[in-house]
Amino acid sequence: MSVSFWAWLVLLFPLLGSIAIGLGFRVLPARAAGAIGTAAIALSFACGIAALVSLLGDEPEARHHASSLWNYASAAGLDIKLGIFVDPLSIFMVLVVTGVSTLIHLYSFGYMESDRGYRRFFSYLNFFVFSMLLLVLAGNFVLLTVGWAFVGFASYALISFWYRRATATRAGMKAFVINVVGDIGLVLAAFLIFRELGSFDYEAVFAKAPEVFAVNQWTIVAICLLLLLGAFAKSAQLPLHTWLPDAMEGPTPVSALIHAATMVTAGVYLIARTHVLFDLAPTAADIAAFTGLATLLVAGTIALVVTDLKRAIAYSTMSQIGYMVVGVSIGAFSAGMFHLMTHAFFKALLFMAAGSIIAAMANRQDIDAMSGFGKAMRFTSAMFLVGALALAAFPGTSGFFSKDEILAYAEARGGMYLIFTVLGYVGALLTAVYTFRLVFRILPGTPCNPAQELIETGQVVHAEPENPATGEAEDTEVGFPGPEHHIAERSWPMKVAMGVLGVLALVGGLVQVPGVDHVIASFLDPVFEDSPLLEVHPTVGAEWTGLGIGGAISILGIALAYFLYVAQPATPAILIQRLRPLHTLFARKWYFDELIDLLVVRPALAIGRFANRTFERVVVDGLVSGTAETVRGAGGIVRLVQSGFVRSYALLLIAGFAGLALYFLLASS
Amino acid sequence: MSFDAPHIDYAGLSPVIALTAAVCVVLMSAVFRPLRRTAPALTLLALASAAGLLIWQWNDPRDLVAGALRIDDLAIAISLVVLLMAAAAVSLSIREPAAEQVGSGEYHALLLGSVLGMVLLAQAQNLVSFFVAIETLSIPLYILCAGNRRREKSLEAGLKYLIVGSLGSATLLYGMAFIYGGSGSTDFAGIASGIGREGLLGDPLVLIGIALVAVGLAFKTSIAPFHQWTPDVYEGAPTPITAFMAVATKAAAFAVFARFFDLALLPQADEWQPALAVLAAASIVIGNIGALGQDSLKRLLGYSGVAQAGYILGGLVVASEAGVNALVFYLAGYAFMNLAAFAVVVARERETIFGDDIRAVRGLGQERPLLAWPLTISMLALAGLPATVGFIGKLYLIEALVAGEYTWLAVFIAVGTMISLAYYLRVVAAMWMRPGAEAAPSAPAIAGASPEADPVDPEAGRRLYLLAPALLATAATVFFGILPQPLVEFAERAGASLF
Amino acid sequence: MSIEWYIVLSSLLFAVGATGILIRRSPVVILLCLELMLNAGNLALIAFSRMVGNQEGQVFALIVMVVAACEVVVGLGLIVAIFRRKLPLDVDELRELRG
Amino acid sequence: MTNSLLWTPLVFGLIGLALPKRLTGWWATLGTAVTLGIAIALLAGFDSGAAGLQDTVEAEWIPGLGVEYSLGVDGLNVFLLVLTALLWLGGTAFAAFREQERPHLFFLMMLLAETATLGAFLAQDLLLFVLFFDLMLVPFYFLFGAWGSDRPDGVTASAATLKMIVYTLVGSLLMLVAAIATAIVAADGGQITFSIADLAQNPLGEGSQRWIFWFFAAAFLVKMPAFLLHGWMPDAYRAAPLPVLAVFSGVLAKVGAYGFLRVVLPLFPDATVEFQEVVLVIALASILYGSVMAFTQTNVRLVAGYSSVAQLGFMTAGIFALRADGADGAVLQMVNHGLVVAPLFIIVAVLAERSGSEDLREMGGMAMRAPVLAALFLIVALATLAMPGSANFIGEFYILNGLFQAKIAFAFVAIAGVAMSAYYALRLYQRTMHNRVPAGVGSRELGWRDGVVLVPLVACIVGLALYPQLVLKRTDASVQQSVAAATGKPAPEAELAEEAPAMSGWTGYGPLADRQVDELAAGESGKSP
Repeated sequence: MSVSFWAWLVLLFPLLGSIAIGLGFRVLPARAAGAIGTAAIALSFACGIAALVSLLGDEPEARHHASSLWNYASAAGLDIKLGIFVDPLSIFMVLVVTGVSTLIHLYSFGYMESDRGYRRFFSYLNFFVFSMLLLVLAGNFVLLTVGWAFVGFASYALISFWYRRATATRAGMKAFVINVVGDIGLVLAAFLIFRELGSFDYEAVFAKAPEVFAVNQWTIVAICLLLLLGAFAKSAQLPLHTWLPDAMEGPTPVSALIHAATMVTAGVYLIARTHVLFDLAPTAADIAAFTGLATLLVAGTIALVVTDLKRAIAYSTMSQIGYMVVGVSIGAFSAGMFHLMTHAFFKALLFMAAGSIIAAMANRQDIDAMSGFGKAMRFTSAMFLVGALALAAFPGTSGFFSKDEILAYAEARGGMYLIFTVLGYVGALLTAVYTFRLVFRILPGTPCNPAQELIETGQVVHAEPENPATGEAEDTEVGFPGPEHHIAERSWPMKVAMGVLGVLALVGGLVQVPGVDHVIASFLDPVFEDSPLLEVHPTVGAEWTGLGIGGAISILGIALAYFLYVAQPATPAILIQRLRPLHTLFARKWYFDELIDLLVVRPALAIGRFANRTFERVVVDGLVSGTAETVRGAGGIVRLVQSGFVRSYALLLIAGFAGLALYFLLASS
Repeated sequence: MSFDAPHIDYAGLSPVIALTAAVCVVLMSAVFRPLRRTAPALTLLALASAAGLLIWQWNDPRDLVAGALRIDDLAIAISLVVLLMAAAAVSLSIREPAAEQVGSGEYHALLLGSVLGMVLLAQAQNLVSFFVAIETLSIPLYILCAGNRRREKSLEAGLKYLIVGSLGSATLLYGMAFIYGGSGSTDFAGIASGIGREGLLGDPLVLIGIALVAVGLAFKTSIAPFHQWTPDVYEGAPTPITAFMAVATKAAAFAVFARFFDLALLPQADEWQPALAVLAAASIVIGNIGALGQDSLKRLLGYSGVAQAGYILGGLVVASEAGVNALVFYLAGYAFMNLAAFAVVVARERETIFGDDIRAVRGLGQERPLLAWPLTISMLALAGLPATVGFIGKLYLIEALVAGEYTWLAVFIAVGTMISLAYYLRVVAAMWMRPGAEAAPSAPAIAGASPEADPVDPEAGRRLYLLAPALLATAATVFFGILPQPLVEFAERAGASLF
Repeated sequence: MSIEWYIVLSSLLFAVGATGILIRRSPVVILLCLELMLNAGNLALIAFSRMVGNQEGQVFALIVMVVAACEVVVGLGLIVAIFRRKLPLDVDELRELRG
Repeated sequence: MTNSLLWTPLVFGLIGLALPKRLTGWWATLGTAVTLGIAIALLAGFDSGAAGLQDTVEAEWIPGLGVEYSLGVDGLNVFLLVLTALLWLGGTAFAAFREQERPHLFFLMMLLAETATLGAFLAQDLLLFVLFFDLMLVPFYFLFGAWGSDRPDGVTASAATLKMIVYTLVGSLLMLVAAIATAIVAADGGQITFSIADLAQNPLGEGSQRWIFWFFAAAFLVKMPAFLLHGWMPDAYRAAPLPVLAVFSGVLAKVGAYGFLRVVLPLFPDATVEFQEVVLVIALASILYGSVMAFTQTNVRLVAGYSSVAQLGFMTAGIFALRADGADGAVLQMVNHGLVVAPLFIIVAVLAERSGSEDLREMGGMAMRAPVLAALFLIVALATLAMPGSANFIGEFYILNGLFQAKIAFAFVAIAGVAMSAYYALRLYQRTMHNRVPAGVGSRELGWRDGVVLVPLVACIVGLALYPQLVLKRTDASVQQSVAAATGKPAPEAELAEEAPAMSGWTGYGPLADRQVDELAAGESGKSP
């Protein structure tokens, strides 16, 4: 069986699953839907493995296969096939996506159990996985755009999954529209590529680009910037990130899958995929890198102060993606992808644990109200801790190796790129602090009421379901999880999923230990072999020093967090007092929402109002009614002249004759 | 000195003779009691025979009466249109109050007289016969318009028509005098050669003459600004008569209009073409905007008649064979469209107390589809919508105009048509998109229903003598809209006979 | 005596007739004025036939006289009819039909 | 074949008059179904490669006036024919399921309208085209006026309809004059012919092309309607009965766009090139204005109405990119938009039945008990916003690509419309299906009656989304020809190269066709700013 055959199967199963569940929603028993959904993804993971095996079968430089099913839309010189492109990079993504998705499906199998929209949920979730796989396997820019938009839609559908929540629907709309902006960037890039290279096909484009473009030529820079527009919108980089925090309106597994592990990393994948173009446009690459840097810092600062558990994790996601963007933009491709993978593990894990805690809190997400879950939910807490450690890049955990590799590479490139190393470490410190802020707020301390109840009665609190964002009462019709919540301790699927991810989050980093082994790098490098930046290599020594610094910083951060939130719980308040303006800046998320509102939303609405109230009435209708009135008025005159006086008729007759005669005399003379 | 009687071409004169005889016979029929009721039948017989005789002369053009008349396909075509309308008028006049008041015999005799005048006018190619014919057709009409003596409006219409009409003929006569003076001849050929020979192209005498004649003819064809009698007379006159004059008078007058200008005054074309074009444009605009918001259907049709006259005049303006073809074609089509409309108006007049007010046709769609369809289709046709003879007619005219480099006039026709939709479709809307208007008991308040209102005949809409003309005309309108070729050839023969 | 004078006279007659129609309100008088205009035409015709030197004009004039007579008859008939309906003999009063 | 396609509906309609009231609807549906069958047969027998006309019918009609009865099928109209037949089947069936007053007249008019529309698409004689183009209005005048709904604010259906008719005839009557002028000027003294093919052989002089072009453009732009000429649209759309509106907005608007491709480009090439920018500006204005209006409306019909103003703007822009790809996209988009907007209006009708209102503010939460309806609506909505993966996306992609390669600045403006469309389409869906249910809104599942109508249409959308090539493959050849007629060259790269300076500020140098890439690459390799 060829690689592409397996790849097509990878695509096929989730699609089938989604369709089957979607069409069978009336007949399928709830559980079955979940089982089908999970099985479909598991199967596609298996096919992914098969594809990997057969890919490893052939020579490293021959490890790319294109295959197409049918002619999608080819006319007038455009040639768009329904084709996929399989190489280590896409297989890597396929494995990460399908692997994590399988676990998250498993988790949802338990977590969403009591949800009225259970089948709809799995149908959407499968569709999402299909779209994501389409995105990573697409063989040309058009199909890429299709996958790109599909994941955008899937994320919309899942964000506003509980569609009776005004907040949820609004968040969904926001996410969708911003993503469409990204799609447009992608489409324009495609047009420009076609205009210059006459093709949309990856292979053709990447083959021709170096011949056609001079380095940093305007066109190629423009192309890359347009690509970045798409990448940033999808990966929640500044300034197109505002949708991600709001996206937390969706059910927690969604946040884990789409808004942490897979979709939001699509931008990283895009940059890595089109690295050929970025190599030709260093300027664009640097812009990307700096945006990533800015994002990772800004997001880190915000994460320091937000009190909503899921939003806090969301900001940390932004910041981690910042690292990845920096990585792939400065040329640390394999490092970036490595971090992408480990991040998928520990961030998904964190969300799962958070979901379990939130469920125990009767859907309240405010960390100020949480404490003492360490005793109440041991397993969940343990997993949360593992995730946190990995995120904080605690020595030995997966995050530890992946993050530092990026920074080490930046250091190795030297020059301007040292900034990334330095500020990257600053970011790392922030990460450690805010991560363990969450840990120390939630796990230790005197149990809050829900936790207390859990310990004493073993009962999960019952509370009237209400929207955590607005506090308005929910109607549970659409399947807002009813009173009987689901916590990892009570549901084996959640437990299994979290367990596996926990292990991965801990040891997942060991696949690539400097000087020891470099599985990821050696697997991915064939893809990037043509890139000049591949020559740059941090020495093993440098990497270990980097690791040392990284480890130290993370421990320092954790200690700091401990000091702030456990040893001296009063200090944060004092700091807030001292640094009031800074705190508000962070708390208001650097005013990005307000800015966009001011620059885009309000003007658009104003124009709309003008068009509606003024222009349409005055000009457009005026055009019609004005003419009509004029004609009618003229008619009035005619009828006035038609006075009924026979003598006036005679007069007009004679006058008419006079006029005619006069004309004749003038005309002839 | 020997004297030999001039040769008389009886064959050529036969239609005229037939009609003349018919006038007398029908008039006599009124005198002898037993024949009282036969007048309509006799009239139809006369019209039929005249038509037959005309068709017999088809495609055999020649001069009659020492060139005073010319029987050619143009004359015959126009005469046939006239006869058709006359026959329709007879059928519509059955049970018509006016006919009963004037006396059936006299009424039909007058009608025939007018027809005779028109047939003559269509053949006239000499100023004398021209003038005589015009008077022969007008004077009976004056009387017929005033026919419904019980209705004040009818009398008023008659008097107005008489006064303004005579004024028209007077100007016409005076113009003829000048032209005669200028060219020294009364028959068209002579005039043409006379003007040409004596280099009188710029002669003020002749020019004023032309102006005067143009006015006279424009008046008869109700071209603006000489149209003002039209709406009033159309409204006031008994409806069958209105139906008759609306088309027949126009047809005959346009025939001689064409003959006179395209034959006698061809040398002068460059002078009169623009003038007539302006007149045409004026009547298109005035007619159409005047018709907006008219509640009396007859008045509405009167104004629309003015506009249509404007369109038709376009065919004359270009002074080309194609133009005359278009003119004849449009007149023929116009006959069908108008006939259908008027037949329905007559029916509703007798059925309801609303007279010819637009309320009379409210909700006709449900109540009387057989009446609603003719009116609908004739309205659409007058508006020049496709699949009706009206569309082809406009197409024909526009083609002639563009070919004759009068594209701007063609655009005027287009714009005029646009405006006309506003009132034609208003009638359609009344029929299909409004519930029927309930007959208010306060009859006097309603237009056309004065105390001495004509008796209401609730079954009128089902009478064959009203339905048949309506349906036949509608059928013709649609048929020639879809398969116009026969009518086109008919028109082409007519046009060919002039050039 | 040259032709111009005839023309001038006839046109004067014509103008008088026309003016009469415009200023007088009695239908009877208006009929008279119409006669005047027709006769102006006759005069012109005869004068021209004299000038041109053929008889067509004169024949024409004779016919016109007949026609004129018919018109007057019809006109008077109408006036009588109106009078019998007790309507005012004033053309300005007759304006049921307008607009 | 062609003949039967054209006349079947009318024949059925006339026979229907003789049937009892309750049967007429079904009879009419049968008629449209048969028509669709013929149309599909036509499509099946269609030869993709050929650019020229197929299944032509030539017959004398009015030789006296040089008018011929000539019909023909080619890539430009073959799918529009199928679309027409399909939508009419849908609309008629939907109407047949519901009680109609005066059914005889209603269905007669429906079928007459279908014949007229098919005629406009089939006509290969300029005058025949004009004739059908005008004829289309008559039945819709009756349908809108007599079965439409008067508005509370006093605008009666007949008044709104009158406005529409007069307004749209403004254009088409001028078009009549223009058409005749075209033939006469072309004939100049010789035998007049209106055959589009013959007229295309000897184009007119610059001067006459100018005004004739605008007379035609007026007719087509009003019909679409385009920006500033859409004054008739809001009233008419609010008055029209929905099943009728579905076919009206689904098909008739396209006749305008189609007219540009069929008549204007081949017959008035010089004027087309000369006024390219002007028309493009109008098109862009339509796109932006339509979109802005669409997302500020609260009346569901108007959202759809203004969105189609924007969509038609896209098509016009695609055609006047004067590149094969743009025009291909335009044709594809005509089909897509028809497929999308008709179900949209049917859904609107369904929603209105449930909420008793057509105001977005009074709707919501209907997805709750109507998952199927919601799903269908969602597909339609996504197609409306040209979601990548839908055929509409391919359509817009082709259009914008054409525009991008031809006039890059315009493309950047036009693409803003895409973002807005995402917002208004999704807003339409959300406001009706999501959020809380307002009082008095019943959330009922789609009845099988409406399902029977809706599902096949949506199925077509999905099918076309999977394989837009179906359309592109068949239209391409003819479109290439039509565009080449205007630009005078098969693929207008050269023309683009001339425009390179205009864009060089943006890209550094003019665009290339892929064959040019290589030799240029040789020269380019050293070049860098």
